[in-house]
Amino acid sequence: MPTHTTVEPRPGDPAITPALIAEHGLTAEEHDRLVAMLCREPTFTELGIVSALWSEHCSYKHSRPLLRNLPTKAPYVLQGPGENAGVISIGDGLAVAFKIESHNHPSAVEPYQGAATGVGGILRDVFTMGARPIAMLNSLRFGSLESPRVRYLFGGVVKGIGDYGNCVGIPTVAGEVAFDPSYEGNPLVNAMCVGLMHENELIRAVAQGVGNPIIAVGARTGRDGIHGASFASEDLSAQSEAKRPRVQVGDPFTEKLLLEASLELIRSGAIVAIQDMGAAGLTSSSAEMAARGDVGIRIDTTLVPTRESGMTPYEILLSESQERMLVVAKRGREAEVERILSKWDLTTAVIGEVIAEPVYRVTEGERVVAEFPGTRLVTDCPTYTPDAVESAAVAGLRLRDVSRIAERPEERDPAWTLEQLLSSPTIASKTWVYRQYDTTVRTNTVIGPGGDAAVVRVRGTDRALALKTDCNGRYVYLDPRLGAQIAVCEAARNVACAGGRPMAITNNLNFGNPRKPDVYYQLREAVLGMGEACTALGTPVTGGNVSLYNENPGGAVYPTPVIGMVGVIDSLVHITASAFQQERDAIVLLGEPTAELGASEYLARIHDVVAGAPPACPLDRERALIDALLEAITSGVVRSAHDCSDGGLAVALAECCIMDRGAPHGAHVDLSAWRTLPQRAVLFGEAQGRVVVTSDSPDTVITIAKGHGIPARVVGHVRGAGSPLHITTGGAPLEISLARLDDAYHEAIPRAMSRAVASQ
Amino acid sequence: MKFGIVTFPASNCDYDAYQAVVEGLGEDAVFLWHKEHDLKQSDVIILPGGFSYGDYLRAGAIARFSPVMQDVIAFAKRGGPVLGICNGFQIACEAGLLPGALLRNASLKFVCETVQLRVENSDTLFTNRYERGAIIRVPIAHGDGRYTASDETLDRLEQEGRVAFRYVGGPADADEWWSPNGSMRAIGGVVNEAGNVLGLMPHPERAVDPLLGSADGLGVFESMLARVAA
Amino acid sequence: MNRYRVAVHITPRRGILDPQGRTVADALHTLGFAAVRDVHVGRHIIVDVDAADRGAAERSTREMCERLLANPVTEDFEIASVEAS
Amino acid sequence: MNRYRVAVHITPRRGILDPQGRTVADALHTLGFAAVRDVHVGRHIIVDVDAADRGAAERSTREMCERLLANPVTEDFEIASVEAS
Ligand SMILES: Nc1ncnc2c1ncn2[C@@H]1O[C@H](COP(=O)(O)OP(=O)(O)O)[C@@H](O)[C@H]1O
Ligand SMILES: [Mg+2]
Repeated sequence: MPTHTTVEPRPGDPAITPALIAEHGLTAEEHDRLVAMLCREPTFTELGIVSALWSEHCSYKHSRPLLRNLPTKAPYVLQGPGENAGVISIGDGLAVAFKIESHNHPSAVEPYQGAATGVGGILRDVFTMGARPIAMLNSLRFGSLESPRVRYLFGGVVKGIGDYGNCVGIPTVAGEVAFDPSYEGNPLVNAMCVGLMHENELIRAVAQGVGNPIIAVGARTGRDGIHGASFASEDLSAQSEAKRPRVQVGDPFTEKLLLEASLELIRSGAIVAIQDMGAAGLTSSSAEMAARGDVGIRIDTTLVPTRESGMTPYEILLSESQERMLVVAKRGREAEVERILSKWDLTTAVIGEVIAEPVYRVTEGERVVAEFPGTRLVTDCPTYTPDAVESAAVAGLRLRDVSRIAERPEERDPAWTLEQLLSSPTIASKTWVYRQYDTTVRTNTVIGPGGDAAVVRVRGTDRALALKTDCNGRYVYLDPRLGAQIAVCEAARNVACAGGRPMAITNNLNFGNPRKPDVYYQLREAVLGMGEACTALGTPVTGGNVSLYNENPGGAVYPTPVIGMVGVIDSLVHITASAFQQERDAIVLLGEPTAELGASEYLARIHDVVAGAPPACPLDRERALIDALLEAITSGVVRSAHDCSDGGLAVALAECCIMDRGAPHGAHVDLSAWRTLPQRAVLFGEAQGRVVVTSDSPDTVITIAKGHGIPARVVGHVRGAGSPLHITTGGAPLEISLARLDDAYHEAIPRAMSRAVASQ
Repeated sequence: MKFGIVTFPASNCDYDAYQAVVEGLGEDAVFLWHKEHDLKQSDVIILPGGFSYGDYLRAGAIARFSPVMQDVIAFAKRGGPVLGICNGFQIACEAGLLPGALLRNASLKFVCETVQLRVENSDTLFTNRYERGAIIRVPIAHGDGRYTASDETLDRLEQEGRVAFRYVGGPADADEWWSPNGSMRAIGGVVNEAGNVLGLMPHPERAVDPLLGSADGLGVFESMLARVAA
Repeated sequence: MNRYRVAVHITPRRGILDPQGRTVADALHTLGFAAVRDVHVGRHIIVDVDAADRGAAERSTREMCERLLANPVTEDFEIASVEAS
Repeated sequence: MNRYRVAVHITPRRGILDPQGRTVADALHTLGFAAVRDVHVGRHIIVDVDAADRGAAERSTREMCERLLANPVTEDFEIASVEAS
């Protein structure tokens, strides 16, 4: 048994008082737990370490018990949750590493740097697994574009994502953006990275081998992002307080060098493990690597290269300076490591080693400033299962009968309604966004942003990856369990529309304060719903991220469990576009309209109503739909496929007409088969499980669909660019020129963004 | 024929150029490291796209002082063919291999899309496999692509047939000048006086495979092959 | 109303990483300027503005800096000069 | 050797389109600063350099501008100040 060492307080550090403990976010019970672990009071440095590692961000203390419910296994899953990124095998000895990460709070303060550093962090999570990043995605939520501050945040976030990814040279190929007042003041910025590697290059961040040196690599450590509180002490004077910047600045140039150097290091075989110094910096990276390897380590903070003089161990351990990595090298091969890093002009320093003694020990020169027994620092952190109670107000909203909401007079012309929906910023084209992203670098992007999923080919094979992020926060708000199921199904449907077999997901749980029972209820139900959908679709969860406390003065944001889906397209010939391709092709609808209107964009945009139950989403039917669609695609009878989501069937059809601005098509559609349903539900209801397919062999498509028990019927034909979109239903026909559709869909966001921004 | 592709710190289209040469064209390519004075007997040098030195200060400003650039400049002065793509164009301008400068896009935004280019001169080392006036589709992806030079310089470039490519495809007319970045006279690519250095903002190396939407960029590489190998 | 030319300096806030400054300093060293200790790259903005007097010109430019010209989180600004023009 | 802080202004050459200046001016108008007539955006570079005296600090910074900091094709530079630090 390890003996419990005494660690003398470091001269100049503040005394441990209840106030200081509280400022570090530790509850009284957590403090007792810490004292029990140490068999003494912690030092100031130890308190800092624990406050970081037991923070929600690092410890998942409110979500870990829930996450155990998620399906994580499949024969092709090489690495599930727990590592820097999940990894799946895609055959031919190749594997894909992928992970999503949030940077919501930093982006609320400084949108450009907050988003940029989010991209930087997720890139590092992927390349430290040994994978070369090949694609980036994102998922963004903002308040209303009517607000100049929101325009400032939106513009800054998009530029931050673009500038960072573009510089590193990774194409940003897909994503989603939605706008809703619930995100006012607390935008969501989630970034996902996908990397490719040979299976045998997979490296895990597990420290091993007594005597192996621990090396800090990359940017010098500054005082950025040290959370702690505003305590007075000699070292942490008001002056150093002022020097402590509130935001971290990203340096994509250094990141690119780190990327190349890390991959070269991993391939050299000279290292045992490598990990990003992300949240809680050196502390969490070193403690986590030690815990995974069940080894002891020793770190001397005086050996860490710093940007400023006079940094204390506390500051060095907790700094969140960007573009830094921690490497465990093989003893005796330090020179090789050093040579590779200096080739890429990166700073390196040996700052410690793996030790036989089972302790986590930090010294400042000779003086021990922190010491924890074994790996208990990581393994002993508390978990909580708070009360969960659904908000009565939300339950009431869900039960509201929205079919009784009277139509507005303008709706007598359904073209007006369609135009309103297409120009809703949540639905409108996001070209304004992704035109700022390099989508074609690395020359593998077969389908970039603009359709359903993005498609990135895998060089040297006949395969490609289909990728998409998705979540409708309004659905999750009104029914967390169902909403999360729909998020998974929508992502899978998007992937399948491109021709991809959905394989696995990563996810980002963006929720409010979990100590509020209604928020914890949302979290619990959403995790359960996500797990159920993943089980039904056979897409295990290989990792993810939890971002809680997303609140603004008006309450929590919509619960937003963003799904990042990876699918595999087995042959390049099966890559399928979303837009209409060819005049005279038959338009086939897989699945059927229903009378459902609840939780729709239609109600929100046209009636300013957020209520009703989200559309039903039977999981077996979703699975059958995907199977049917993929069978049709692999049979070679599908020319285009686009799923119905926000705005319903009319919006999906309109998008098929005009999403490809260079090659628009008209269409003639007859939906009178469903004339018994309310017309607005047929056109704008968001019934799940539907895909608009075009084909020159509609009979084959229909036969395949029926074979899977999926209703299918020919609803119209594709016309030329001179024809309008014409839809007959039971009621007033909808006819609208392509020019009007184009203007509504493509100009809405540029128009909104041409108005002034304000940073205050 | 051997293409030497320079890797500067934070070049990121070096690999794409390599693939275009090796897979698209079927020729040899080697990477040249920015710290070394070694062109490895390359017949042609490519300065690829990317963000050398983070594009800090000005795109291409720092890269031009890389050790390898001294050799590239000497190679160009001896008449060796040099192709500068995107960041490579910026570096070539900063190094004085080409006239003018590439400033921040007029929109102040990075712009990524596929544009149409008109081949303005099909007699150059880099364009001889195109028809004069041909319109090709090639991706762009840059934040600093606004070609700028004095009026005298621009007049001279036009008189000497040194404008290799122009952006066209205005909303009304496919043949109309239309610059996505605010370039003066919609210039997308220029050659030097001796005709052996081409700089262009669009990425021909990203347009060598119909699967990705266009193979129109291959002509640039084929043109070089036709002249240099001959 | 008179016309004034106000010059503003906007600089990265101290303590915040300035990768651009560092990279330029490194480049200057490589070029042989060994005596360079540090470099910071900021913006120099010239605003031509009509105002009743110098003081008003300065006050209004200061407000422009606070609301738009400078990033309040990462940058500091300073009114470098106000000249009648 | 003494330490000097040299400030350099780098401005777009007159006659060259300055979209950044124009965009900033437009944005200021939209924010209600109607009295703004014109805006120009350049770079403000601070170089901390060791030199024997002010003159030497200035000369060496001038050389840095000529070789790296300013683009001779499109930009003008000016040494704005040299201060002992
Ligand atoms: N932030 C973004 N970054 C990149 N691409 C985006 C972004 N937002 C939307 N897109 C792209 O725009 C298209 C439409 O997105 P979305 O409306 O989310 O599609 P869907 O309804 O099929 O989920 C997709 O191709 C998507 O990848
Ligand atoms: Mg879709």
